[in-house]
Amino acid sequence: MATVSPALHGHDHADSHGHGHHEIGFIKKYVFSTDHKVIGIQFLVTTLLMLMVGGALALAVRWQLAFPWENMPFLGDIFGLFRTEGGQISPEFYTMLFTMHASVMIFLVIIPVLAGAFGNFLIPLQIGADDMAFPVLNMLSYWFMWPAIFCFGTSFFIGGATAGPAGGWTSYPILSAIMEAAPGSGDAQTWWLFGLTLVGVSSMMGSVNYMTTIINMRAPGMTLFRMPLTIWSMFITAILQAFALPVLTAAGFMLVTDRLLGTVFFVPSEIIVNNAEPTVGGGQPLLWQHLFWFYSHPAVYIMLLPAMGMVSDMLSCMCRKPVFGYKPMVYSMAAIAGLGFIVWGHHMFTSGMNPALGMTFMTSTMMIALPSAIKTFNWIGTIYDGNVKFNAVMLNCAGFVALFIVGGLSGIFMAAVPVDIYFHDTYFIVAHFHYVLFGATLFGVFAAIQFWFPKMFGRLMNDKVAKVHFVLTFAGMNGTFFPMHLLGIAGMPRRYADPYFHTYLEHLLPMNQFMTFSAILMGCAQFLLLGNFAYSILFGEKAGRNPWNANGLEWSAPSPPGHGNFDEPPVCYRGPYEYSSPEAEALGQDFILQTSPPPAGVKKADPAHH
Amino acid sequence: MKKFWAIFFWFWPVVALVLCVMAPSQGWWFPGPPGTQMGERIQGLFELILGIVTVTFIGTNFALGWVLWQAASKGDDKKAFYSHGSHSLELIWTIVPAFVLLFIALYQMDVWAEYRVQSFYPEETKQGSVAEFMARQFEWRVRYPAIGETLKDEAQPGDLYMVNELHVPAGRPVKINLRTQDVQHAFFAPQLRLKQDAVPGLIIPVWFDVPKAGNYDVTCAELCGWGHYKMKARIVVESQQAVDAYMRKLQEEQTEDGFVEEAAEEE
Amino acid sequence: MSHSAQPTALKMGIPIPNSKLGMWLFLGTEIMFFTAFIGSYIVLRVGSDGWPTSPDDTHINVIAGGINTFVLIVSSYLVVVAHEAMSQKNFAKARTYLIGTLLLACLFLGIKSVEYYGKFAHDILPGHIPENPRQAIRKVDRELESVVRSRFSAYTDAGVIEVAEANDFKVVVTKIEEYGAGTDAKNREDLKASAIVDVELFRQYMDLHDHMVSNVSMTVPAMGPAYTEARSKLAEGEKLPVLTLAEVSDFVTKLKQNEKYGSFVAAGVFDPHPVLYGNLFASTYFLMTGFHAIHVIVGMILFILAIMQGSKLDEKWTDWVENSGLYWHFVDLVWIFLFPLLYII
Amino acid sequence: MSHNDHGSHNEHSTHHVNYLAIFFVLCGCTAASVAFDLLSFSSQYITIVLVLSVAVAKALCVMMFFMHLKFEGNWKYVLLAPTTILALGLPAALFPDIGVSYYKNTAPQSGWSSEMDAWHAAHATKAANE
Ligand code: HEA
Ligand code: HEA
Ligand code: CUA
Ligand SMILES: [Cu+2]
Repeated sequence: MATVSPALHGHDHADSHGHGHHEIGFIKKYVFSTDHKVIGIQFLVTTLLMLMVGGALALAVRWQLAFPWENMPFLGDIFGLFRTEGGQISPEFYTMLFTMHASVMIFLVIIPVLAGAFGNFLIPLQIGADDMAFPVLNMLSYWFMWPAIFCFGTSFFIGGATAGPAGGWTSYPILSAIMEAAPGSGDAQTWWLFGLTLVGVSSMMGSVNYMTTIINMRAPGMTLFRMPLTIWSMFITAILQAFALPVLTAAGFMLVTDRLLGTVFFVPSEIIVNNAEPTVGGGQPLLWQHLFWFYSHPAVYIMLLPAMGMVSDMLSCMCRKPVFGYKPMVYSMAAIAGLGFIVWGHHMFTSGMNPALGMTFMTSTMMIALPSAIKTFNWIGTIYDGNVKFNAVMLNCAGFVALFIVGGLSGIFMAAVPVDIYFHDTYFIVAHFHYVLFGATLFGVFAAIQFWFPKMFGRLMNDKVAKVHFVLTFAGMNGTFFPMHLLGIAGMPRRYADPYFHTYLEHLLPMNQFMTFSAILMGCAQFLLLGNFAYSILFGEKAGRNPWNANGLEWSAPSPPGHGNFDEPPVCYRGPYEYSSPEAEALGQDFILQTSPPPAGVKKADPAHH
Repeated sequence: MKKFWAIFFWFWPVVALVLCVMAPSQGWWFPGPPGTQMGERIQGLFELILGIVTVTFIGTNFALGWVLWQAASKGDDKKAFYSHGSHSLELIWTIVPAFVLLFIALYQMDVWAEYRVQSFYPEETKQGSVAEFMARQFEWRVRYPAIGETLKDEAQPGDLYMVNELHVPAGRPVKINLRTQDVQHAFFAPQLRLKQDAVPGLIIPVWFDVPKAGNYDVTCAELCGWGHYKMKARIVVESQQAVDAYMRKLQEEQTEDGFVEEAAEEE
Repeated sequence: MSHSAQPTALKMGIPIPNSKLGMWLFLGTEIMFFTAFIGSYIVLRVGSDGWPTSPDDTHINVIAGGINTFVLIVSSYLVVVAHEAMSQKNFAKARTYLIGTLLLACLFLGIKSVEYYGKFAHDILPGHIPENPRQAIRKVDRELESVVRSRFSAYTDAGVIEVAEANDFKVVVTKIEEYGAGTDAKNREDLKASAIVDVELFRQYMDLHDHMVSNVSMTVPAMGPAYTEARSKLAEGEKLPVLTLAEVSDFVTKLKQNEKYGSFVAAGVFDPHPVLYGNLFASTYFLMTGFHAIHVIVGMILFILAIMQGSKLDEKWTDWVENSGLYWHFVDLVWIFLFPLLYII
Repeated sequence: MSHNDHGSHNEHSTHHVNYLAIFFVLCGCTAASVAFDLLSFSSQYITIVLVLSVAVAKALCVMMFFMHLKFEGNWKYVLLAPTTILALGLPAALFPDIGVSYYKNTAPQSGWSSEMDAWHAAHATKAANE
């Protein structure tokens, strides 16, 4: 397959589609498009914008921790975001900040960037389908994001700087169920819950769509064990979404009705909050925690697995080597997903749960490190003795592995219940999840953006800039989050607007300031990413169909692929990772597309037989 | 230049390790030695896991740097090693961690049981709690039984009250009843290494055994509203005599201004 | 979208249409959705040390539930034969069956509304139910207060009296007389008459309220000198006798029988009826049946879309009918479990 | 929704199921549930077990025949087995925490039972007099 010049409308095969379509208007093509690639890019751009929003909120959080009660520059005075406070962060506002930071990052950045952006863009391309099974549903799943963003935004802005969602992203009742518990959170918290529900609806539509597409729309020859790990990860993620998310949605409705309609699912009786009338009730606050974590623990794997899949793909390509242990990789993802359903209680060790449950959850939590261990070692095995291309994609992938190890290992401390007695709700937790969420997932996403950028836009991103971005982000990330482990050990509780109010934490201020400076550095580094992204769309080096000499089906399509994706319906002949295989050698190259028919006289290698 | 990247991935774990080694001397470590027996064991478990994890951390990061280093040392046109993996290796690196993890999981069960399973509590705590520790936005209310009485779940007329300060005797296990009047809070005593959430509607017993007299911090570790960060209290651990004297003082203060009846009325 | 025009011999995947696969996967998510509700209901109920089961407390009607179960089963049957008719290309027949299903769905919702109405009429609503005698008395007090206030608001709105003065009923009556002086005689007499009635009602209310203030809580909204009086008595250590629920119950009955103001009271004050764990019961009941009803409505929309095709209903709609049928059966399934769980156990 | 793949459609829906018979079975089951309620057994648990088993039987009938699961391929197990496990597992896991309370639940409303009983008695006589 020689490089074919990227045609924006690669559409000389229109008649091979059921409906020769005519001129589509701009709106239908780029705004309310049902084309999975457009939707994927829409998701990507939206989530990158949301990353800025979430990051800005994080920097505000960091500001307060480094310079408590001091006027914040820029955001405070200049934009007058909270001028009422004279640019100062009030404790209520601090709560709003980290609540919205987490909500934006989790629900509007990480989940949609993985499943929404890359899932959408890659699934049909990698399995050789011309689109998703339900394109209209797909479009809706994107457009349901906006009402969600609107709800979150309303919740943030509705009451100015003193009224906002006050429950953290976990929104434990009865703080979040009874209006009086957090004066001013009234409508804001409700809007927040609506936002959550809408994100849920959006993801649910996406997940049904992904599962159907992956099950039923694979190209001929694309057996289950020839699917790239990206597809496997998306598939497993979709299953997690489909089965865990409805529980959160249900719980969310219960909390909304508790707030609005007087139901008492989470409200015990005779509770006197803030001198209000004693409640009537009989409900149980712990029920929310169970239902919430029944979703939100699987959700952390929803936020990780797709990155794991994509990193496996990219590592294999950048090392010009098959993935080390393809099937174990698949099984370990399945195991993570399966175990992921039975470990949620590890967030509740100190919550007053039944101690017997605590022991069960501890054991299952420990066990979940096993499949993660397999994956980690297999990635290192994949790099081993490869012909490694040290470009930004590769570096971000290696960064992913390195940081995932840290995040995962800190999880082990907390999985041990007695140790978690001490660490629960300290900065140790904050360190843990930023390592896995930012460190692992976002680095995976940075790599994926650069890797699939040419497929999206027909141009390459600038590798030098990307490398600088990598180094700065990596350094800033470690500088910001590694010390958090130590703060956690020192006993600094999270969600504190002013930890230094407590004498035993006073001496941690300089460390916090250092972390804030690192965070600012890291924040600035993101402009390199955005700049590189925007610049390269317009002026990047043109890429052919297969700039990385990769194997996947998507690389046999034009860059960017036209409507309907492939020039002709692809047929798959082998697994996705046959780099440097004898077959490839026979063609005089170190890769062989999944669509290339087997060269004559070479023994066929298929990872399915290993 | 390629080797730079291998070194890069070797460099930062070294920095991290150095930081950790430095940490205790810089005050970036536990706030003082563990104040309780339980805390001692919790910290022991922490150190055990820290050991295991440090080995894993060094091992994996060394391996990552090494595979990169090795790849960087080779020429561009070097052919990659064509292999789909090795089952025996994978088996090893599944089974070894499996044992390690299972060991960790089982090894700590008894600490957990002793802290939470009521039948494992020390004998001394079974006679009842010395005080009720009631969280509310944004303070801790302590309720002692009247001198010579035992603590009841409902407030009694002779009960003694104090805010943000709990006095308990040193050197023997004591139990408190953790409650909340409004939203969820968490009792966090960093020097004692203890934490337990106070859940609306539940009375959760917490026991501890502080050998050394002194003042210990209590903070709130569960988001409970805008004033979450300022729920500061302390546990004063002192001799039994001092505690008794303190109780008498409380009783005097409270009977004088007729506060007792008011307080009983309130509940 | 009919993109997958590929040689079907080589098609990967399972041999059912995408839409049906998607519907089944969606039903999987729906199962989890209702699992959360039903599971929460079960554990909350088991975890409560009481649960209202007497129809006197819950106003649950087993017969209505049974009939509704029957209605849904018939409708499920009609859907399945409608689908059969579709695949036999007998579209007119299918349409008739679908219309039958739709009508039954309406009937279901109708019976459901009657049940809901019964609950509203007795104020069996989440958050409204007193759970012990004290709360029941307090609730009567609250409701009576709002009746009284709304009577008095007529005068304040007309500018007859200031809100502050409304608390003193002697002032009220005089003020109303003065106000009436300017208008015609009829109006004045009316106002005077109603003022006397309203003031009497107010006194009745204060009678009850004194007890409330002295025995229950000091946080009840302050109203009138009697309140202050009660407070000062309390401060002196004097206590009014504790009211029992039976007394309050009789009091309410008497108020309601009064020919002068009985009708306002009856409109605003429910008979006191404490139900242990009544709020949790009402919460779960409305949550589950409510979300079930929403699903019924969605199903109806799916059917209406097919029915609206009229004579244009053709084999293009077979999948549609099959999938909405699957959905409808699921709705039926949920009810099959809700019926015993809510109505019988 | 997609309307493609009609080719495979017909052979799926022409199984000869006597829907009417299933329908009558379901009606019978419903009647049985109501009957169990009216019979009032010596123990509540008998009623619970009976009506829930009837519900399961009904559900199986609907799924097997009305939803044609009897005639579907093995994918039905792949989909429904995990769903069932999760659907049963969630309440089971909630039970030790919510269904029973390891720590003392203050539940203040339970302290009122004597006064409630008195009222109930009065209420009953009043209702009888009306
Ligand atoms: C992508 C997200 C992600 C991922 C992947 C994980 C992965 C893990 N998490 Fe984490 N977690 C979060 C996101 C994530 N977590 C978030 C967001 C929270 C906080 C929520 C909140 O409260 O706001 C949290 C909180 C959290 C808690 C609750 C703490 C508390 O609040 O008290 C616990 C406790 O057990 C925990 C454990 C684990 C474990 C054991 C893993 C394991 O899966 C990790 C497994 C990986 C490894 C172990 C590393 C690789 C393995 C090896 C190198 C092999 C050798 C290892 C050994 C022999 C030890 N996590
Ligand atoms: C994917 C998830 C994700 C990501 C990526 C991040 C990224 C960051 N997080 Fe966050 N965080 C969470 C998820 C995440 N976080 C969650 C779940 C919580 C728990 C909340 C709770 O307790 O409820 C939390 C809580 C949390 C806290 C604890 C608050 C507390 O408990 O009191 C802190 C404190 O330092 C913090 C900091 C940061 C920082 C500095 C970043 C940085 O990495 C961000 C860097 C990125 C940027 C800076 C982006 C680029 C943006 C710009 C360049 C901004 C400029 C733009 C404009 C001016 C318009 N986060
Ligand atoms: Cu109390 Cu946080
Ligand atoms: Cu978790």
